[in-house]
Amino acid sequence: METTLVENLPQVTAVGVIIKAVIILAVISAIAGFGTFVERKVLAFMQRRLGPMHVGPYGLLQIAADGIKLFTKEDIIPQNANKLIFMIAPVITAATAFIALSSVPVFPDFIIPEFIPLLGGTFVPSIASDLNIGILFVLGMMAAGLYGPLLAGMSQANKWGIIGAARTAVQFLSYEVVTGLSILAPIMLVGSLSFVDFNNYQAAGIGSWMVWQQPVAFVLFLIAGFAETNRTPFDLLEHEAEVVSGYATEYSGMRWGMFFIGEYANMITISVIAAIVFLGGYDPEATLGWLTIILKIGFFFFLMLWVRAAWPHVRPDQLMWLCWKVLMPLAVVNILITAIVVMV
Amino acid sequence: MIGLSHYLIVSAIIFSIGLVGVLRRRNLLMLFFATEVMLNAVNIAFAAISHYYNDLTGQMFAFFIIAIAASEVAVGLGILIVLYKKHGSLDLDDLSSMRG
Amino acid sequence: MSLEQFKNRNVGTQNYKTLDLGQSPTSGMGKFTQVIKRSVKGELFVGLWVTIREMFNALFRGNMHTVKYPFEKLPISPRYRAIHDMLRLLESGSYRCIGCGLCEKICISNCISMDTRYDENQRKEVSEYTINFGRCIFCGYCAEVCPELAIVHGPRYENASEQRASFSLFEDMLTPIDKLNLQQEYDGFGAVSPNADENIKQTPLAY
Amino acid sequence: MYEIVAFYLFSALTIGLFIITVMSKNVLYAMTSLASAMVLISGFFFILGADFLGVVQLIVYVGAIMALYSFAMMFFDATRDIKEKNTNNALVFLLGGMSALVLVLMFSAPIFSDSIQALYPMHEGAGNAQDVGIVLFTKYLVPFEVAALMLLVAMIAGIILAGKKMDQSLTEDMSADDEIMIVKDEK
Repeated sequence: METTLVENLPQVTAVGVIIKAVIILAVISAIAGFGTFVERKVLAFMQRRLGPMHVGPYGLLQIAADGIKLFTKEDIIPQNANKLIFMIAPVITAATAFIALSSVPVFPDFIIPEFIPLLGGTFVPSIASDLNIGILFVLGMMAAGLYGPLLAGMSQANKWGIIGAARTAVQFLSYEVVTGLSILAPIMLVGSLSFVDFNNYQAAGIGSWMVWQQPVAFVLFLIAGFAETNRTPFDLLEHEAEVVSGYATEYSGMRWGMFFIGEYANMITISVIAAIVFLGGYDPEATLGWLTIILKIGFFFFLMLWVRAAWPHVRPDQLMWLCWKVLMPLAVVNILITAIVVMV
Repeated sequence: MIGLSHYLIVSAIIFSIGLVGVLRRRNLLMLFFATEVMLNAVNIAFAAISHYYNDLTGQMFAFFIIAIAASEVAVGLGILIVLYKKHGSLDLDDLSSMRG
Repeated sequence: MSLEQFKNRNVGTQNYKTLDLGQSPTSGMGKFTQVIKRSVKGELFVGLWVTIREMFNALFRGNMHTVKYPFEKLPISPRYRAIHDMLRLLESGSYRCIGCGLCEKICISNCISMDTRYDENQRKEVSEYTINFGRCIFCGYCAEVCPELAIVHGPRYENASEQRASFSLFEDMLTPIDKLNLQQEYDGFGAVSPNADENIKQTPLAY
Repeated sequence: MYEIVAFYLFSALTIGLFIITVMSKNVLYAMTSLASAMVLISGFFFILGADFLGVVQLIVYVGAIMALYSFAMMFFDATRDIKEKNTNNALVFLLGGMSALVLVLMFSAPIFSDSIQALYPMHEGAGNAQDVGIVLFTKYLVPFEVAALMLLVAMIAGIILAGKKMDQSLTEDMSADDEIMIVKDEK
């Protein structure tokens, strides 16, 4: 993958890519940790509570406390579990989430200033690997991400885990269809699979945003994104009220934490895709152009928390009904109409 | 430099692994897995040939192989479930009721 | 509130409201129209609006409902029945308990134990008085039966302690002598209520 | 340089994982190694410049086909080893080895044939996805539609095969279900 990248963009060096990868890993991990804090705070505010307040000012150091707790907790592996798979599963979730982020433009291009020894003057690209099929790659990696919960549930010799794994397979497989089909209509309009082309297509301002042309696709993508990131209205994989904790029942410590980091990284990925594909993305010319996309990503992230505070869960049969009888026909009809419009 | 032969050798090795699996396994699910291994080996060969001859036909065939694998899994899983309902096992030796 | 209202245990016959959910549709078309109706009616957006409204109310209008408990405590009812307080006489500062033993007798969980003796002035004094808070059910009978209003229920409801001896001794429950000025007369369950005079019916002199 | 490292890494890992798939007694190990090897094969496709094929491999093979297999695996206890009689191991290995030899010869044949011309050459500049799309919807339109039809037929077949007695439990015996039915009827 890196070979094609180096061929495509001559000014990008391997060092720059590695720096970018490290930045993504570090920053997104930190944001994922911070996301838990934001989620608690927002949910608390919406329930007129204060949320975490004790550790640090306004509870800001709660992340550190959580991290210490997760790292020092006993790492329990059940006796009858398939130990190797049990240990690998959370890594799959986290790894696929971060690999998906590698082809998403998250941070701006920048050049490391000259005064820093060794790395001075290195160009760090905005996308770690600028595949010209970026969107499909992200969707594919998120599809591969279903193995985390699936293997976790199947390896732990626990009936709740098996139910969680079955729900993983059903939910992710079904909603991948909706994600792909809903994003197909914008792809047809733009005629490219690259995030950069999407961004350039909508560069003319708010009026040219994809939302106005493809409102149905936008809504469908959001719904499917909620299902793919296992967020609340479709939080059936680890729904405490039904299956104790679903696939994560037997997990503790940092292995459980890795599921969490993966989930939050996936939330960020879905937010970034929604922001770039539907809400105009970033503005490469303006100096503060990157602030706009961060605001958009923040809006989608907040929307996920907001929805969690407001809406109830659905039943698994309702979830399948929604996917196959409502969303998928809508997506197909949307594609058909878009195709007719594009052709005519 | 990596040439076409490298890819073809890897593909052949993987194909023979799949073949060994098909010959060796008795469990129906494992047989399906071995079949997938063979299909993937062929896919690698097609993609490599397509790359080194600068021709898209290989990739086209790889797509169709993936489509075939997808339909295989749909029908195969149906058969798997029916057999499991009927016999309570997926072992081919248990399923051979016509041996007389 | 009259006594009858307290004694009425027929919860089912009280005026509860029953929700009129209507008939759930059985036909496919009916289900479809129900989904369409519910989607178009925007009930989901009402939910979103309510949560965001509560968030803004909480953040900017001071409607936050959190009580940071160990640091701030809600005022509790004066008639709350928590850990007992032994009161002192305001005039002399000596404790009110006369050692009659009524509380020990009436205690239904048998958790009060007391011992008395005569001191050098031939006055009865309480030599030992403990309440086993592991057994106490905080029924309030002891406070109600006390003729001297010596034992009352105080507002101290944090019962956790490192040792159970730490708050069950007489001296611990007794109002500290230096805080005598803070002792309130109407302080807990079993004390005379402020409108006691109005409630007392005069016994006719003929009896 | 990258290509060489990536090729050897990927091929070593793929072959190892496929051997695990074929040899493992545990169905969960087999499934996991197969799925991860397929991810690595998509890596091969990326090295070979077949980006779209790689992504299709990821989405369809890894995301859908293997997930369906694992869904079928829910019927068994995945943590338990499967018992199967392996007869004639030597013969199997001999046959496998021989067919491998034949395959090597077969696959090496095109290397010596220089006269092969590219029928549908890739275009420089155009992305792989565009190229694939153009060829797929012009020259290969009929096979494409046939493949779509085949998928539809397979889907219907799968639904009919698996869904015929969907109301029956796979794990419990039928008599228990009958009792439940009777109770329901009386009510």
